[in-house]
Amino acid sequence: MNRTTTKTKMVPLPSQSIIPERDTAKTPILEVHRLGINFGGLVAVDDFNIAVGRTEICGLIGPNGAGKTTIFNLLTKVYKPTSGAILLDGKDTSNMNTVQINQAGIARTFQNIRLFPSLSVEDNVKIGLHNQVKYSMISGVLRLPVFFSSERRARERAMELLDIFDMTHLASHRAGSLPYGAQRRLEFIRALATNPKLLLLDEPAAGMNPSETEELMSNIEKIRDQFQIAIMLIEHDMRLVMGICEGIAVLNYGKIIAKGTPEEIQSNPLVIEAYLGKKNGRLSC
Amino acid sequence: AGQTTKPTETDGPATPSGTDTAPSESKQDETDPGTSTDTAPIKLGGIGPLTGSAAVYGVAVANGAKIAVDEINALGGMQFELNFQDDEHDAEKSVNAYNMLKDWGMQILVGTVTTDPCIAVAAESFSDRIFTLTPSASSPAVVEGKDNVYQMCFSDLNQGIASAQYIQEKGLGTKVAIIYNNADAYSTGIYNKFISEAADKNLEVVSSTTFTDDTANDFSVQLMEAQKAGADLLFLPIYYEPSSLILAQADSMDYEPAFFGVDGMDGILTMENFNTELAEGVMLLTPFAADATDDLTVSFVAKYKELYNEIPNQFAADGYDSVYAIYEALKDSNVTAETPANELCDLLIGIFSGGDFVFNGLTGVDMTWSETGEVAKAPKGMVIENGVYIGMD
Amino acid sequence: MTFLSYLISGISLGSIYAIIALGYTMVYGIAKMLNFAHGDVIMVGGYMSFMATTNFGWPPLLSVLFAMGVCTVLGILIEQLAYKPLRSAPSLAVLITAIGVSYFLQNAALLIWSPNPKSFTSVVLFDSVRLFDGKLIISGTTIVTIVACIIIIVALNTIVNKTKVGKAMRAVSEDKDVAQLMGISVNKTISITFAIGSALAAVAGVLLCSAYPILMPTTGAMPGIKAFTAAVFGGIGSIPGAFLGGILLGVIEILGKAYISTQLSDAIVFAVLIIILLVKPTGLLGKKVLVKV
Amino acid sequence: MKSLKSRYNIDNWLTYGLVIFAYIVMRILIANGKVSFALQGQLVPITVYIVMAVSLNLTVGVLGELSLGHAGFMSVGAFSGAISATLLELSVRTTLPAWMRLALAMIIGGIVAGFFGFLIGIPVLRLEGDYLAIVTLAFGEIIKNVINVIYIGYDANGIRISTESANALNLGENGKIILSGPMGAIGITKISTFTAGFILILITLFIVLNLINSRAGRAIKAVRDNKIAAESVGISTWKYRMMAFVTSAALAGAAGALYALNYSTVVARKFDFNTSILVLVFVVLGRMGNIRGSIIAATVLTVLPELLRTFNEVRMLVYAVILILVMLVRNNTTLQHLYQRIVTKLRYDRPPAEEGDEA
Amino acid sequence: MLKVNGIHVFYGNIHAIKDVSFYVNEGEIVTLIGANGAGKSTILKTVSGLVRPATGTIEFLGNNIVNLSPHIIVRKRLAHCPEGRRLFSQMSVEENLEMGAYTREDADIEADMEDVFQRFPILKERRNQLAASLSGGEQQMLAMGRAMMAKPLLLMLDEPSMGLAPILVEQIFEMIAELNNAGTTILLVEQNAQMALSIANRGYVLETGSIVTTGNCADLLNDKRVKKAYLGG
Ligand SMILES: Nc1ncnc2c1ncn2[C@@H]1O[C@H](COP(=O)(O)OP(=O)(O)OP(=O)(O)O)[C@@H](O)[C@H]1O
Ligand SMILES: Nc1ncnc2c1ncn2[C@@H]1O[C@H](COP(=O)(O)OP(=O)(O)OP(=O)(O)O)[C@@H](O)[C@H]1O
Ligand SMILES: [Mg+2]
Ligand SMILES: [Mg+2]
Repeated sequence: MNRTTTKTKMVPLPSQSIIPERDTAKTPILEVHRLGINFGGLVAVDDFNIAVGRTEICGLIGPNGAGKTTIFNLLTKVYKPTSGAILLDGKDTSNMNTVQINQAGIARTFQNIRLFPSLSVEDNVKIGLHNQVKYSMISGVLRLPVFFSSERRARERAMELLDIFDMTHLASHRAGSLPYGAQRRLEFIRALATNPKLLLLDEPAAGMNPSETEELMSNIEKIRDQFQIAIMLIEHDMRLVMGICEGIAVLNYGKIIAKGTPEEIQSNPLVIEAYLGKKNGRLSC
Repeated sequence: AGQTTKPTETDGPATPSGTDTAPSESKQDETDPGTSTDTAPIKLGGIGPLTGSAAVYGVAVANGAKIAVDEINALGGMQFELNFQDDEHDAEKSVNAYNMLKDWGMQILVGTVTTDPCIAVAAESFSDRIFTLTPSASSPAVVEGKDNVYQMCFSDLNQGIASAQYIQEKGLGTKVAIIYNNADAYSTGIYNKFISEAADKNLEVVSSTTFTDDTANDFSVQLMEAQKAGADLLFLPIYYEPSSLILAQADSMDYEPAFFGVDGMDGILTMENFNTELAEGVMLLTPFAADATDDLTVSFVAKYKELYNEIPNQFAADGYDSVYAIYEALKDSNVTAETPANELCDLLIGIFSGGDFVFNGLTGVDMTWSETGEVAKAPKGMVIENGVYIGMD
Repeated sequence: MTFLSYLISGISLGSIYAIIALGYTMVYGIAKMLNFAHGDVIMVGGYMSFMATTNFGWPPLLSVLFAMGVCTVLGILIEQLAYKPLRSAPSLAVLITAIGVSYFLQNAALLIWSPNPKSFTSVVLFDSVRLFDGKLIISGTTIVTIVACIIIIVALNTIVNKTKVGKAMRAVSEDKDVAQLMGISVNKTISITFAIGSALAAVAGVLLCSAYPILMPTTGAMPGIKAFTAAVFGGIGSIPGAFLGGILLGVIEILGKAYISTQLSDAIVFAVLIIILLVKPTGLLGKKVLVKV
Repeated sequence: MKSLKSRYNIDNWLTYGLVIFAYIVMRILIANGKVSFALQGQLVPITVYIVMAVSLNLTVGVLGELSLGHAGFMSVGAFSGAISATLLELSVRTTLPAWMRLALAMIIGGIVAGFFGFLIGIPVLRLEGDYLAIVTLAFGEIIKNVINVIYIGYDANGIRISTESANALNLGENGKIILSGPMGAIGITKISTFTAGFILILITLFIVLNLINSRAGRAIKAVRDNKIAAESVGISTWKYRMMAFVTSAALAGAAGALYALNYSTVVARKFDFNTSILVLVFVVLGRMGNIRGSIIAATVLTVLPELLRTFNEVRMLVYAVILILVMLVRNNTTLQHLYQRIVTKLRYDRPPAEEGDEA
Repeated sequence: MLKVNGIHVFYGNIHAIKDVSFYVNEGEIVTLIGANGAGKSTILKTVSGLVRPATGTIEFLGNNIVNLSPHIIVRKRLAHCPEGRRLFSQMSVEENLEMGAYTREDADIEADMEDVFQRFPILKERRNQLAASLSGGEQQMLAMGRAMMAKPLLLMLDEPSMGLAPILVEQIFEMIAELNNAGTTILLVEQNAQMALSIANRGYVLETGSIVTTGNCADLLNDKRVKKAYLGG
């Protein structure tokens, strides 16, 4: 397997875990090595290295336009990287497409919400379960017993998942008619339904008020514990980031400018200068 | 019998009261409601495209037939009622129209105008035993295997053969190029026959090119091919609309072969605003010419112009003749509006193929019909000179 | 030389497709609707010019202006009556209404002008250009058509990119709601679009009939579809693309006929179209719509 | 709240019920001689158009891609069905009963059209939106153009094919021309029946409704709603787009075979762009994605032009006006607003004392 | 300046706004707060004419603007910066800003654009890029800039701080206050209720389509219910 598709010269893979001591025993779920992409002349991401532990919650923050969403797009193969390697569970992903990446264990949400707006909330989740509850098209059309048992299982599972966010009562609503905040939560559930090993959340708290955000925080932690998955999130709400992330990487102009624990990040002058601003710096959360 | 909702008929007076029962063509009310029998008209159905891209043919047939019916009715004696329905040049719609006419009580069918709808309808009228005379559907497949279906126009076979013969006998050209419509049964039919006949006659065909209704705009390639092949005669077994374009384009290319057309070419001179100089010297085989000087044609053309403000083409004449042929055939019998369609059918078959039924009309003299349903009439060779047809013999 | 004359034929035919496609693209790019009635507005334009020259005896140029005037009014009328009420309906609903309008125009023309074809007198007054001792002939109509196309391209590009109304058009084509929030009258903008599109249809109609001088109620239907194909082929919404698409369509059609088969010319054209779209999935000059993930 | 599941079910049974009911009523009326020839003659085409509309709805409504070449698949099915039915009649020694020939012809028509659906799906599904639409249109035109130059005949030596002319087939004694270029398939024995059409509708409904309400159907709808999101949850957009496309094509093919065998002749010209558009009109009028709507719209719009025969030459003009008006009324927002206004007036124009009363 | 009286709004048969009345005086900053789905965005859409109320009146500067088209309402200098950015994604940054000034005829447009670029330097860097290629936060800045370009009398902002980096959130609120000082009346919808209430004069609290509390900001900030529901523990 070709582990290094970097165009630059080969460099030994350093231990990039944000909290190295946590995961020394096992390989990290995600290792990203010298990732980079250009759009025309614009270097959106450059020399990006990170490793995420198996049940780690880590944060990716940085000023607007720093390249955070672009990194998610690279991880999920929406964009092809100009350079660098992405290892999922120790395996090279360079030949995978978006669909295969999901099947291999990465699920995501989108900064600009992308639901299936004309379908019901329940169906949105069931679509997330597509590769979890399988039966063939023929059994579906012929309504073989496997259809009924699988559909029942899918429904039960969908309801369980919706229950995490207290959304079961919305199951039959059209996803597109949900208010903004509920749409975010639904997207989260849908991603979770694909049974990922690594969940990428792009601004999950956008459009939520502080108390809703708090609820979300506890849910994220609950999900991590319950599903034993790693979560990487992008967020501008510092209360959330500092509250639940175990490790944080700060990006500016496509480059990592700082990595560390919430405490370290909050007091990092570079970060305060570029991102947090004086008021938010050191603001206890 | 309960009343069903069915489409009500259109032309002319409503159906005689009392006959409007459950539809079945053999079911004729025995009780005469009291109207005098000699005024109850025989119901002629007509089918053809009145809308859509082929409307020009259907409308002409309908108009011609209407004139004939009015004339006949004015004579007193036998009366006709014509109900002409649109089929949009589509087999499905044609069969629908046919069924609707059956509900109306049609006894004889004048139709349908175009070939493939006619094949579909003829199959129906064959099994229903309704006599069918098509004014203008010229493919042999229309009459094939159906004893009740007759044609008023030349069959494509005839035209193909006659054209080849005519060209060869008169020495009109040595190298022939052909442009035909390969999406059109009429055109392809004539072409195929012409080709095989030309081979027999040692007529050299140097180029055959085609077009379809969708590409009937630009003929430069076809004309250049013909020109390159050195063709001195261009055979155009097609209708007059594309022909007019071909003439114009050939003119702009300075290509001046002899042009030879078939009956579909008729109408070119009467196209509004057409520059007849382009058609100077064009030869065609056609049974009808609007500027012929015989009384029948003169009066028909005058009447047509008065009513429709246009000069009739061959299709109008075919429609007119079809109605008259039926009239002539029935004139001496004592059929009435009560005669069932199947009886009329047998009677008319007997007359048409009986051997001594001869019909003179706008589209030919001394026409007779074979048992297969094909008409026998002499094609007239015409040439256009100074914007009018001149007989070639 | 033969090839060259075929090529010129192709360009002649293509220029006609192109000029129709320009009007198509105009409406299509802005109102985001497939105006299947466009071909029939072309037909009306043809009849108007025909009536003006043949029946009223007006000079050709005046007849063109007359046709443009009538078609503009017709276009606005159609838009107001048939499309405007459907502003918030799904775009396919408008497409169906456009088909209804197309049926309507064709059948109305059938009743007004009868199904009999009319022979059109070209409005182009100057003669064809003959090169190489008349071996190559470029017709006056072709020259006029191409010149007209170029003028239209420049004019449309200026309108769409440089003027305020053009900006409004682009805004409306992207997001009607937000365009309104910017103070743009969506109805007025779309009406203007249709007015321009219909005026172009009139020009196209006159040139179509000048090049292929026959006029029937169905005259616009097939060229309309071909032009639509050309517009997509060139890249949806791209004005130069529509021109290029039209020209290429014509050239492929003629060369296909000349070198492969006259019987299968349409099949060839469409097969080439499919192949080119496979290589360039957004048409010749179409930009891929950027979607931010 | 009633679960969506049961709502789907009720909805589906309503659709089946409607079709079965209509069939039974027609049968009874026919048995009592109360149906005009005109309507009787339209029964088979109506069933054909219903199947066409329902199958196109799968592409347009459920998959969300505009297809302008659905008649092309109908054409493929019509000609392969007609040819195989005629060949079966001519060649099989022990004559098959008509219904069996019809069934086989429809199956063959379906399979061949489905295969073409797959072939054309390969380029089509790489494209999007109007570019996709134009390729379907192109496909329909290609089929039309190609069938016009194919000649097929059958004689003692078997099947003969030519692309030149019927003569070039060189058929021997008793040879029969089956497909004759622009003349189309000729000499078809009419074997289509209303009952066959009814059964085909039921099968179509069974396939389409069950497909829509299953895992695959959900995936198809997901692809329609948001391709990027669908891929992000591990759904192969290619696979499900193809599935919908091929199913839709195959059903259109079966309908085409039924159609062809209802007339003694069928020509390629019939299955042109206009027919594709006609079927699209059914789908849009019946509302995209709404199967029952497609059925009703197909029926009404097939019968309508016949009912309008009273209007004579202005018939198609009236048809156009009705079509436009129906579209306008169906999508009229003012009417919807008016309705809401009345409802609130009734509820809130009473004395001001009203508090959160509804549950 | 703006007076909304007894409006009801329906989406199909969902009754989203139930008998809502409120007003905004000239020179004020008024904020609407409420949970997801309370109907805040719907109210703004109703005022700007994108959604029509079933009943009720809306007066702007003394004229009834109910049932007027949005573009007419905007020309009365009432601007709405909608939820979810809604940029013209296939136009460049600069063109988007120009669209914001569509109704204006004056000569200051250039200067105002410079002003926007000054506030959001990143936009200046991206001025020729398509809006679709911008990052979420950049889009948010552009949306805000576009609304400012209209120079309205009343500016309605729907969650202007969403997706912005903390440093910019501060800046946005400062800007809002500045705009207000310069004479623009503001109707603000924000999830960041703390911030919103800290710069606003008055606030309305919305719950499932109805107004449940109102008052000046200091009072609301201290209201227990508001604290619990919207400000977080
Ligand atoms: N397809 C593209 N083409 C050109 N530029 C792009 C494209 N996608 C992103 N960019 C640019 O890359 C930069 C990084 O964008 P990205 O969306 O990753 O930012 P982000 O860190 O997620 O910011 P935010 O917090 O505002 O969402 C931005 O400046 C953006 O303009
Ligand atoms: N287009 C729509 N169709 C149907 N229902 C809708 C639509 N838009 C909004 N709704 C419903 O109207 C109600 C109010 O929604 P609105 O978007 O105004 O809430 P909001 O207060 O802005 O919420 P958020 O804080 O999430 O933005 C919600 O119940 C929502 O489901
Ligand atoms: Mg982002
Ligand atoms: Mg909102």
